[in-house]
Amino acid sequence: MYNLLIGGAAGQGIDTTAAILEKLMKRFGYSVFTYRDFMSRIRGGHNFIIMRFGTDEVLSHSYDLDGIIALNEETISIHEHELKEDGFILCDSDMDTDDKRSIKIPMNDMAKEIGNSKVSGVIAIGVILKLFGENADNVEEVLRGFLDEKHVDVNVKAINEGYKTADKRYEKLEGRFENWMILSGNQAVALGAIAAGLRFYCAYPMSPATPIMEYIALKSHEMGVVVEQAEDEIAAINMAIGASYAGAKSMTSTSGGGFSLMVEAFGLAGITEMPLVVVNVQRPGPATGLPTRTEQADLKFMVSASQGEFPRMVIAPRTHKDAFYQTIRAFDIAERYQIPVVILSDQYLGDSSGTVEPFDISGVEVAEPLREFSGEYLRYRYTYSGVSPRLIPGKSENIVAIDSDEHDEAGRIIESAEIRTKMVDKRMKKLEMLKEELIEPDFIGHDDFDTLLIGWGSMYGPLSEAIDMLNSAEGERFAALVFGDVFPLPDKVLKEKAEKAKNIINVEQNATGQLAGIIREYTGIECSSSVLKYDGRQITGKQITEKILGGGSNG
Amino acid sequence: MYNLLIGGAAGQGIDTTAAILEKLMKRFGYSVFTYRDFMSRIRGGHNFIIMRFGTDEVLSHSYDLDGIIALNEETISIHEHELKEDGFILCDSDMDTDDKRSIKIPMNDMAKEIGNSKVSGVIAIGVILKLFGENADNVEEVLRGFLDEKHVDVNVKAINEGYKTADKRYEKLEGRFENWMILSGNQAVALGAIAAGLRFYCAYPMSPATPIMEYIALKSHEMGVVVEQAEDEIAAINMAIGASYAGAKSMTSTSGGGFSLMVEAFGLAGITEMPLVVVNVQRPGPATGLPTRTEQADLKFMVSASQGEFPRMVIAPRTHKDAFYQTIRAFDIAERYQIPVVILSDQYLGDSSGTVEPFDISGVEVAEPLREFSGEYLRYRYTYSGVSPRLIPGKSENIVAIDSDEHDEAGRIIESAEIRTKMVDKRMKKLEMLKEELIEPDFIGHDDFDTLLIGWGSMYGPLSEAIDMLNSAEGERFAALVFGDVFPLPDKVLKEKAEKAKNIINVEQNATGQLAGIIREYTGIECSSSVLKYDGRQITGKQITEKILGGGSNG
Amino acid sequence: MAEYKTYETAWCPGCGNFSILECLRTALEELEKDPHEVVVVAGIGQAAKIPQYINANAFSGLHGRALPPAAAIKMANEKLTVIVSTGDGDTYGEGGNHFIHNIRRNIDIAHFVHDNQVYGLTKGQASPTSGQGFVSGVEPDGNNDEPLNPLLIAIATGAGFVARGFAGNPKHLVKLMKQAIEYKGYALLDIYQPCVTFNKTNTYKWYNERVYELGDDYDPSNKINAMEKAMELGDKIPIGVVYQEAKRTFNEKNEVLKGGKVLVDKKTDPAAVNKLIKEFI
Amino acid sequence: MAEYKTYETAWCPGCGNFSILECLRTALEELEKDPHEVVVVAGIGQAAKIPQYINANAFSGLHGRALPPAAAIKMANEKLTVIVSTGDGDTYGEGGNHFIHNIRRNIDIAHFVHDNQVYGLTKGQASPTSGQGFVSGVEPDGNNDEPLNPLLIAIATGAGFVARGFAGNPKHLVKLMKQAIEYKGYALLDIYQPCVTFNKTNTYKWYNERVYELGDDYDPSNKINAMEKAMELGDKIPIGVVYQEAKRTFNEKNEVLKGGKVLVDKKTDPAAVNKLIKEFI
Ligand SMILES: Cc1ncc(C[n+]2csc(CCOP(=O)(O)OP(=O)(O)O)c2C)c(N)n1
Ligand SMILES: Cc1ncc(C[n+]2csc(CCOP(=O)(O)OP(=O)(O)O)c2C)c(N)n1
Ligand code: SF4
Ligand code: SF4
Ligand SMILES: [Mg+2]
Ligand SMILES: [Mg+2]
Repeated sequence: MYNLLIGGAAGQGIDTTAAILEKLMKRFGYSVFTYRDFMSRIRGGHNFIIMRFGTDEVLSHSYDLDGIIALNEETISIHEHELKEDGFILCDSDMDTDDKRSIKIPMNDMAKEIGNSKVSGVIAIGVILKLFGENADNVEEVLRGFLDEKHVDVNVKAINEGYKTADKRYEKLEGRFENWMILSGNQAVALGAIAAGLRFYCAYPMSPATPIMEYIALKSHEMGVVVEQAEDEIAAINMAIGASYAGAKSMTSTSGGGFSLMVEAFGLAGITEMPLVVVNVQRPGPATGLPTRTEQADLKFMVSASQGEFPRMVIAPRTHKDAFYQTIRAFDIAERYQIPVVILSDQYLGDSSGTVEPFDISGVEVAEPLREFSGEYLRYRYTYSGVSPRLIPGKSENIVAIDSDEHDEAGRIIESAEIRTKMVDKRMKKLEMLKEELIEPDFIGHDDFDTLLIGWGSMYGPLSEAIDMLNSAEGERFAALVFGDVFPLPDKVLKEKAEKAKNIINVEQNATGQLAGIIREYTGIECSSSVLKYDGRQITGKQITEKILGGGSNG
Repeated sequence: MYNLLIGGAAGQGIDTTAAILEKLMKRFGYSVFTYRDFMSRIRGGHNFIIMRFGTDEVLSHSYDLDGIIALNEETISIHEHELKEDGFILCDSDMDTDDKRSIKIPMNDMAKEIGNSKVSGVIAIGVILKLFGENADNVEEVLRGFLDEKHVDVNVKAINEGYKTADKRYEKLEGRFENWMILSGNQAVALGAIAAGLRFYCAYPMSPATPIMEYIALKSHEMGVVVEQAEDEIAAINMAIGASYAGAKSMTSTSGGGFSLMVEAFGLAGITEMPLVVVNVQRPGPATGLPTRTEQADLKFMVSASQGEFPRMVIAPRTHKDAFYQTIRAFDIAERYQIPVVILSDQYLGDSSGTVEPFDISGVEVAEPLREFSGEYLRYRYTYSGVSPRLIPGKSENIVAIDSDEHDEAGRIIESAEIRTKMVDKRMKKLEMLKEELIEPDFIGHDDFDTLLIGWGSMYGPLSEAIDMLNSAEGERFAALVFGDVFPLPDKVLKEKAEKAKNIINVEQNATGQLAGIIREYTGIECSSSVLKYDGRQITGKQITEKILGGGSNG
Repeated sequence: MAEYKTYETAWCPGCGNFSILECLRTALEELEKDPHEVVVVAGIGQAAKIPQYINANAFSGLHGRALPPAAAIKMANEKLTVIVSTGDGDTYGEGGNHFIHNIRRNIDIAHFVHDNQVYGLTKGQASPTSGQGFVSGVEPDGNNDEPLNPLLIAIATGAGFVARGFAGNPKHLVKLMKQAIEYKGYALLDIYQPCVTFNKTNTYKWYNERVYELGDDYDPSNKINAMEKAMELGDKIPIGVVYQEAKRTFNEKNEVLKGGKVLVDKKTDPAAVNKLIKEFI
Repeated sequence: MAEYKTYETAWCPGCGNFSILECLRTALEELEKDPHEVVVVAGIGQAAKIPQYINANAFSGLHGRALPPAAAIKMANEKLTVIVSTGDGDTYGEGGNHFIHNIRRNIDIAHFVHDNQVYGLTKGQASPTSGQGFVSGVEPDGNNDEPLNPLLIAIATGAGFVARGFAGNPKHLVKLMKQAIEYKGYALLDIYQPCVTFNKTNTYKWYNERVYELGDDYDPSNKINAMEKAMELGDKIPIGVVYQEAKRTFNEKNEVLKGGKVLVDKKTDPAAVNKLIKEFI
């Protein structure tokens, strides 16, 4: 496995460089994981991406660097200490560094010569290809596949120029990922929604969720999706609910601050029993917090947001693959149970790219509302399961009435204590069936473990690496449970494994151990200690390992 | 103890009738508790109030009626069955009822004669005074104290006319409450805020919280409080935060739906460390729900509202007395810890009136922000307690900078992982000291109990009555813990009592047992069963007793 | 008349809402709309109870949030006739931002604002259209804010159909409602609605003394004139269509919807999804 | 100039915000305001970073929510000079409702909207003032909504000071800022601010070709004229004070505040509280 960092100021083209390089490396057979660490600014500052690639699936980042591609000097001073002894620093010849590991190439001058001062980073790609023993012949074909026609030539040229300047240094590893996909978590969610039959998408821009909107907007014609930028998040969710009422599969996405504004309407979906998918790509709060960074501190908020009580589901995608399939499942569950479903992602998963086996939609089935009904139609008819037949307006002769006030079976406002109780019971009843189809957490590691680590969502990658590292040494054995369905909490496997565990440690990207709290509440199972990080940067497998072996857990 | 129901359509003056009668009964020495059951409409429908009065403190309502004052026929048909066998129905002579218990008096004709067709209810008051052996001589003095001058004469006349028509029927009981106050829970909160030094109040109208605004507005000149009706709840809370920043003690109040809109700014108060008091007078949700009714289903929502993590406090006033003193305490804690504090009331407490010993403000002290500071001023200076010196802008030469982004000690935006961690720690640190001053739940009942009931907030009244009833029979012994401070959860007394308990039953006005969940999460203590009601009507002591003795608890 | 009738109303006797409800039923019937082709969307308030009382598809949403779902319903299925009936507080107070931005969207819906210049359901507080000096339980000194002029703001924001009606003139109101429903685009019809319980200033008498119908000689196509007309709020207040302009609607402009395609009838093609999947390889 | 200077900025080189920041510092210095008497309030966005870069009391609130705290700060302490500096998205998008209603309140604050006709910080989406056809990552077909005309809406809503400035004309801008700060009441100054990174339509060049200063012969006191002037958005676009009218401010009208009383200096009298307590007996 190799690990490269590309760093520079915002606006220096790090993102394009990474996008091209990750695509190429995957085409060369590697599994690639690209971590993005960006500041909340458009120009300047210090941004970097870390790209790890290997012949086994790579699911998380690491700070042990084989190489640094420094688009400015600051990158060297900030990251030098993370570079392995035999690593390299690829930088422009003009840069002022005496680090012996540096490979200086006049990339800026070359870029000017090529006629576009912004392609320095792309020249570096050429150098990298050479260093890692790749053949640059197919580059053009790959670029043609995903770059705008007019940008292909200059980039191909830049890569070729860079390629010439260096010598092979690393062994090319033979990977099997050439025909896998590479995409970001946000794109995976967006694509999942499209695959589920998304028809209406409405949102207000907010980091780090905006790329979901961008991808859907890009494909909106092709896929027949109305994409609307709302005046605010309140409008976004209320529009999504309106579209859902009218029979369009609809979704909105945002980050915590935008979700805060959606809270009231989230409850509207609850009482009106409207299928709705809301994506929250978490970033550190409270309030504006750290806009472009990561955290997992909205879990309890999602579980209890909005006044009153109603069934809901919260799914935290764990990987890029999960992000796609769980989004599809969210649409299906939202429709079958007529409830709001939250996809609780985060900046780490959302902005990073991962390599995934091409999504298979052959088995995908997503429930649809009814378009016909015979007999007396009552939108909120009491049923055994709590789910009532859902007609959409205008497609039958029936009237579909829904109400944010407590209502009777016909959807008309009531004040009766008896009907109120029955309606609450009817709605809550759905949880019984839902609980039967929850997906148990993934179990990773030794069957014969001593210590059980517990995490959720994007912690999957770091935790699986940590389990490998922990178990590679002699001594104590480790395993982990990583929850994707977080609410309602699936508890069968948890109870089983917790029984066997000598210690249970929750590993979360927040300050209070929110999943541990929910587990305590719903199962009585107590974590003995926690590893918590809340500085806006995702913990790595190695950091988890050190914390656990060093006993340095806080909890 | 006596128990009267006054019923009729919205707009028939039930509220005025109740307001006069409760005041008079208290002046005659009774402790009075007035329960209000109103529909969400301005005219028509069926509204009623139940007024209980006795010589011991009355803290809750009951449906065992001694008398019904029926302003329309519907009242009789709906409530007859709740009337004791020896009870009475006071109604107009024209009403079509053959209930033997009815006392028919031509109140409508008499009202017309007096010259105001709306005073039928007030005539009934006269009848009631006579029935209950009161002397009507002082009525005028009492009315003059709280009615508009121009309304006194006609009301006095109406009472006197009514008085003449009946005979004494019940023994006058000698109570000691003549010089106590009678007021609603909402008024008690409003008065508490004023006593705490409220300077700025901003809200958007919402049942059942509006009376808080009405009382403060009424006294705004006299007390020097700016009262502003905001364009929406988002503005209301952001204005309150702005005023707090500028040094004005500020508050906003709403119900759950309005709180939903305040969620983002609630987090703003969290990260900017701004003292803020938010009152949520709960009503049944989700969404619009039952606007004029009661529920306790927003607890978990309050505890986790807004993205990210920050210290907060949630206080649920238990009685009218509590509503006053706890509101004052909320202001003090908000300022001392620089955190948002939620007063979590509900329609039951908010709209009902209770008799309270005159509030004593002699010991009241509420913290104030600083107006001077020497040395380098940093708004968010790291301190041992986590609380930094809070200056207000314009009152010293120092600059006060606050930021909804993560920030450094000076309040300026940062992206550093280290500062982020330190700032989260600094904020969360406050909880340690706060936990030391939490108020433990009230313990009611037998020290040697078998079964422990657990409740919070407005469940205090019904639970104390239930404990009396339950313990009045032979056999099992009962006790109850009623929480006022609900978050952070005070756990000393709880742990102590739970240890002794054979059974623990949570009694809550919601469908999921929210306090029980919080207790499980934070203490591991498990309730063995629950009594849950969520039809918008507060449970009575008798209903609790029946549920518990009948084993009819759900949970 | 029976077709559109449903539940008993919970309004006060004499309330202007009764007339508006009747006019709405009449307008829909005269336009020969089938109840199942019509969706009535509202927020929360007295006015917002309209969907409860009319036999049509009904979306009773949140206070202040009627416009967003209404707009989305029309995007999802443009065959539906979408009507928003809601109060002045709902529309211009809590919902002010959606008011402005849905004008910009120019979605083809008819918006009937029951403008009683007061918050009715919550018992009489000043609304954004209440006059200065309006006294209520929460404004004992009288409202100090300048009343908002919905018509003027709507014109200034670019609305293509801006009208005022009066509950006390049902014949005229039915006509306006029909015009608003038939107008292609966002149509604002602000309707003076006496609240007999809480608004003791703007009574039937008050309105009757002031409102006059705009005559045929009035030209609603001149924006500057229309703005001047919208500012006529003194002794004489015009009712009728104050401004009208033909504009392309949201659905006409939207690439996915234009040409009358009904969004909810579209299906996602698995082959197309597979194509997207391949793009990531 | 040093007095009001603080941190390094995070803006793109060439951004119009630099000029606006300099103008604000100059205006405050020329008005001889002490930094501790000034509060700069902002929401979130590129424009909204202003409070970070100026040595004055700073309230960096939530996206879209700058006006409510600013209004309340002025109510709490009218001795403070309150300035709101925030973006077009912040003000007219997320914050649209507060924009309208704070005009109605007429609180004495100066509102500087850095109108780059784009969402800068979130990387270039259309804002409410973006032109039709504006293309972005989330509007690949181009924005379809009609741009909002802030000046016209402000006048229609009753604002007493409505002006437009241009970051590329700092001398004029400083003058306008000073006028806005000195105006007694809510003063809207919408400032054309080129966003060199994301707005490739409304560039320095584009603005320079169009904007012209309103001359002394222009009379800003006539509302209808002013509305017409505000609609002048074609080849020629006026900058300067488009409308001005003297109005009573919130604090002047408010019973508790009028006469210049400073709310935060008031104390609650225990005797008065005891009187209230007695009223309930
Ligand atoms: C978020 C929220 N805030 C406040 C309320 C309370 N509320 C219900 S209706 C209403 C105002 C009604 O006024 P208007 O819209 O003018 O309707 P009217 O009753 O006058 O017809 C308010 C404030 C609510 N339901 N939801
Ligand atoms: C509730 C919420 N929604 C969305 C965002 C994301 N956001 C931050 S700035 C911004 C728009 C900025 O545009 P504008 O106000 O015009 O400022 P500019 O950056 O152009 O100066 C958005 C959408 C946020 N911070 N909070
Ligand atoms: S309160 Fe006013 S608006 Fe509401 S029903 Fe009564 S008269 Fe009509
Ligand atoms: S993105 Fe635009 S507005 Fe933001 S700093 Fe750069 S040029 Fe200025
Ligand atoms: Mg109204
Ligand atoms: Mg902008």
